[in-house]
Amino acid sequence: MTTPLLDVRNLSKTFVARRGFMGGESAVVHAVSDVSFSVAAGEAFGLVGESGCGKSTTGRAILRLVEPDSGAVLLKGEDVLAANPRRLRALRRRMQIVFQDPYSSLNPRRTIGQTLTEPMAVHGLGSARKILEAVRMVLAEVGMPIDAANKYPHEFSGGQRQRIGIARALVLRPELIVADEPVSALDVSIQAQILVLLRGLQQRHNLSFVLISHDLGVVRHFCSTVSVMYLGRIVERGPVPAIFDEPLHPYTRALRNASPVPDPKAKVIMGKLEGEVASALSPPSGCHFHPRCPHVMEICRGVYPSWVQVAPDRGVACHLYPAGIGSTVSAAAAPGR
Amino acid sequence: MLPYIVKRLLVAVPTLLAVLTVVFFFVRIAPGDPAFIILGDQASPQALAAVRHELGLDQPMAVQYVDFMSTVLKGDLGTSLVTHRSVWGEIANVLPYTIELTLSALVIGVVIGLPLGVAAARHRNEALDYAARLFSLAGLSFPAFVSAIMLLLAFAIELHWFPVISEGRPGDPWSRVNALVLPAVNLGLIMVAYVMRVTRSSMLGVLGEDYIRTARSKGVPARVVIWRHALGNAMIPVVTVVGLYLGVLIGNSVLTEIVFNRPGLGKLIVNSLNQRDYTMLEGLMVIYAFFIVIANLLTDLTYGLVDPRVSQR
Amino acid sequence: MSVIAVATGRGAWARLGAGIRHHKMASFGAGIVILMVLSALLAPWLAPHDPLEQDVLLRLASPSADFPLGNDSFGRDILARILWGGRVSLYVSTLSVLIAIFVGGALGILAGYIGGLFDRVLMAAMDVLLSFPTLVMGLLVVAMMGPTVGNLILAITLTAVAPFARIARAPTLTVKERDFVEAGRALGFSHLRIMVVHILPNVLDDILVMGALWLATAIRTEASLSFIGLGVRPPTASWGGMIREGFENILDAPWLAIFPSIAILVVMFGLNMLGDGLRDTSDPRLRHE
Amino acid sequence: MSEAGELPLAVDGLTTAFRVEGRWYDAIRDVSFSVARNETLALVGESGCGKSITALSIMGLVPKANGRITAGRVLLDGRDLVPLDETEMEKIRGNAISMIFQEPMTSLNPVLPIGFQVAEALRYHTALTGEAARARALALLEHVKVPSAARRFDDYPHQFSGGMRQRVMIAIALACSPQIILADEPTTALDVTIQAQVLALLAELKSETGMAMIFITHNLGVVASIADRVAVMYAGDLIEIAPVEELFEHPMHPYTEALLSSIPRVDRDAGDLKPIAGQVPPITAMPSGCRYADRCPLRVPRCATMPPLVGLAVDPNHQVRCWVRAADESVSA
Repeated sequence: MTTPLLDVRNLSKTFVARRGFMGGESAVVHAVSDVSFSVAAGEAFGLVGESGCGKSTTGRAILRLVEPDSGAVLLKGEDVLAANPRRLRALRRRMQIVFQDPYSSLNPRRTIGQTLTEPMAVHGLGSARKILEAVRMVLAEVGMPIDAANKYPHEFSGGQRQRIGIARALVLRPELIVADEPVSALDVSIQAQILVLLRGLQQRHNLSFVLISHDLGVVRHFCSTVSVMYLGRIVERGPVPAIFDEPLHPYTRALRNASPVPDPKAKVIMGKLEGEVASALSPPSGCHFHPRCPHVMEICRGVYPSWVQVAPDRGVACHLYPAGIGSTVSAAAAPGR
Repeated sequence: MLPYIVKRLLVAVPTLLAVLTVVFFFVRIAPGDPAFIILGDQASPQALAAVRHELGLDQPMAVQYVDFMSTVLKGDLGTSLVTHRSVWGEIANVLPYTIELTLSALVIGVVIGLPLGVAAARHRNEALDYAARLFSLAGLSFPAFVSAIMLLLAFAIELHWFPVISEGRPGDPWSRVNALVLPAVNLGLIMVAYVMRVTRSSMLGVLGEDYIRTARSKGVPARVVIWRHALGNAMIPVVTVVGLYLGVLIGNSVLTEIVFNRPGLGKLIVNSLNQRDYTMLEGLMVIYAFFIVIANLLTDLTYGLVDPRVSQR
Repeated sequence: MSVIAVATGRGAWARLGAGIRHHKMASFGAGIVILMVLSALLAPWLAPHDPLEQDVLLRLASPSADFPLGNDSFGRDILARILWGGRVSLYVSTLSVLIAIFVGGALGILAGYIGGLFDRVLMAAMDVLLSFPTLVMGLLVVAMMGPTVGNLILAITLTAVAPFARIARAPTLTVKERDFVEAGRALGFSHLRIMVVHILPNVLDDILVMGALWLATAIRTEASLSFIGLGVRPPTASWGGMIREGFENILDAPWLAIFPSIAILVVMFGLNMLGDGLRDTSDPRLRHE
Repeated sequence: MSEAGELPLAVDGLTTAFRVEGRWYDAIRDVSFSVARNETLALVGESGCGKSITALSIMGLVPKANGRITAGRVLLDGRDLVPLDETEMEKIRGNAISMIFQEPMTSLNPVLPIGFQVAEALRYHTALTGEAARARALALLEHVKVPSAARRFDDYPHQFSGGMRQRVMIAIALACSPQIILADEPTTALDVTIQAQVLALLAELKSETGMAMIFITHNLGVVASIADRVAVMYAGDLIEIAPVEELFEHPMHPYTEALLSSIPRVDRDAGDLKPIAGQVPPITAMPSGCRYADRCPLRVPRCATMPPLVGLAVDPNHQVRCWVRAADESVSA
């Protein structure tokens, strides 16, 4: 098997939530626990879940914007987490991030031109003329006029700013882009524009994406493989149509049923899933989902289900799927595809 | 609320210790030999050494430090180098004057400034608002001694409404109140300006918040929206500013006491400075810092009262 | 010439300048401040007499054609002394505020950006500094170290560092949470670059507004110290010292105290109007009047 | 149009203007619709289309400093609310009409206990006071399924999750059994599983009480789930209004049509999304005619004048504001 572009192995990150000034009591939040997946070159991988499930922390940990506690992130076999500052700088040219909020993602005090030239200048990528040419190209690529370079972020709409944010991520010509809810702050018609833009870039440059989203529709449209996260852990992973058409994990099913579809004949199955997402400060024992699960069994309360590979490209962590269905493998060793 | 109070108290202790440490070193790194200053330049070396010994200045710094901290923490501020009376006794004599002055200024500031700020915010960009803003600009601009001189000139010297020396006669409560009026008004008006401006801007911010719209959408009368829903939230920055302003208030009280020739910590500190009364200065700094630490503590506790998010974490 | 090449950063100064011009109160305040600066700088040419020249015959003389603001108890020209006194005020306050902006601003940004223990220790130290009333601290420094201009500057700077550290730290905390800072890290920018190029310009507005207001506070502190008798040494003219002298003769010659008081008030109003106006124009909540 | 006295709420020709840099611009113009008892009308459109301004205009909560209703009527049981003064509106708000807002995190007062905030609505509109108001408020919180409501009655908003806060908001809105509830993006800030719960709760409460609901949202999936009828807005104009199934099956306005085909759907394989090119014009530069004309593939010269909202021949309940489409299908243009 060839090395995947990105290989995430057993990634874990805990935060210590301090309370009060001197830090009296402190509590540990398991933001990400034992997360593993891999992304091939040119693949769009989706990470889906509700707020607080750890999907954003996972995305940031890949880029080492937060330092994970344990695990490994391999970019074409090179460990990002072990890289020294010099190597890390070099690695960062190869992976970039696009943010959700087009307003906070651009420095209001810098022109678009400054924002786009700065990364290249810092990495010493060529002469002023070369940099200029690159900026011109990247602006054209995201569908912005060249005179945008002279303007400030506040002169643009949310959709245009998102294009500029994408241009900034592209300017170093990365191989991987982590897109953290890239369209959820935008209007429906603008969402579609940005998704079409991203799809075009992916195909043109054979870019890999880790797309983080709470919107199943966006993931289904953009991704080929998806992992579903709940309270810091991946509960199900597989190819896109299959996961949404025949979800295995009760949580995936609930998420799918609750996701509204623009068709009055397919109404949201409302209110079936009782209770709220538990606090990551005190996740329920056993399977974190068991207090809300319609199929809860005795074992679910005590034991976290192990990862079950139900098909070569599909796995789930749920006691409903005993190890007999597929070949049980550890999450770490599970191949991404 | 109780754990919050305990926590804040525990935080105040190290601050106080650090403040005492600063006081100790501050007085000791200043150039000039206290013994020299006390005895004058004609003094014999033996006499100087005797005084140094008496003051403990011949001890190593660490010993002096431990000595200083332990006596101060026992509540003993030492004896004045000049009058040879107890520092605490001297301070206690004039302390009530300063306390009644600053407290009445605080009351004037809050009682007038708060409603004025609310009214200015409600009537934004109307005549009342402009008048209030002009007043607050004036309050910010007047150095306390300039306004004090003007008040003195107008109401004591020209109109004879109030005494020129604001001490009051002992055993005559009315004369003491009469003597307090001008100095308190002087400090109070400046305080009004600060409280008014922060209340106004804080109210303007709060009035745009979603929960104000919620209150209006459920038909709560405008008056109640302002005083219960808006002011409750607008108080948070007001408390901060009042707390921070106490340092300025104490400084202004020094100037006010000088102009009105009023007994108090201000006159005491100026006299001690002129006489190089080091132990007295140390004592005064300890008392001032102690007040500010207490004031900060009260500010924090007020936060807890005003904002449930602070006390119930 | 490419459009990108000519793209220049619209600096905080230009932005504030535009804000001032569009704000009546701010431009009025700025006008007063400019006049004050000019009159102080040009004092040697503007003053009709030597500020130190004594004339016993003119002792406490009331205003006259030759001495439009009268004479003090040594017969010196009050107008000349006010003009020269402005130089001292301006010099002491500007220098101390600039140092405080530099030191306090840097500490505040560092504390906010680094966070954690460093932040807590630094801010606790600032709290200790703030535990001494501003004027009392100034009094002590000057009294202990001696009333020189250098010590005056030191005293005022010491009182201003902690407030500037606080004012710089607060917006740093919000700005560093914004995605463009994270984007900078993802792009491999150094922490220094992020602080100087990306955070500083976004907190500079707050610092400059505070700077204008603190300039007023510094002038007031300097005048207060002089009034108490701990300012620049006589016979050098200072507004606070002149008022002190006027206060001693308040019954005989009230103008002695009144004219320098007016000078201080005009400057105070000017600076506070400028600072308030700047705050209005830089606070997005108040911008849309 | 709707001249029915029985209709709890009818909006007729409503136009609200906002001041931008000293000049007044129509943020919504000539908006007309009505809503019947036990009916949910969804008001749908993208940000800036005027759906929230419509709601605030109905509530009389347009900020006076820079906004005003310049034309039209808001009829509550036949009584026009537009000319009423603040004191009279206070009696109606939270009583006959109440509103739920988008942001559960900021819409509750952080320094007041939630129980108090629920009881407050009762205090000003009913004779209930003290213990009775408290008991009723507690019953309301239990009704909207706030778990252990009695114990949490005196808790503060920051101690609740977003979903729970939105339930508290719903309890406040329901307190005085309003005839109409205006829900402005009530589930947008919530996670989908919580959104489903809140939608279920709203639907249940509506059928229980028979109140009318105006549900404002940008999410067509939510519309499909909860609405009986749908009104689509674009740039301040109401451009199409139809029963929910009719609208999704036969969208008539080119904008509605384009919007429906630009949604990435979870129930279908990735087809090609068809984004709408261009952007909504800014409020300061609105065309005087059809405001969608710039982005519309069907544009004809006549679009430079504002089209009327007309019913279609096939279904008089389906109205559209488009010269091209209405001419094809309408009874009379």
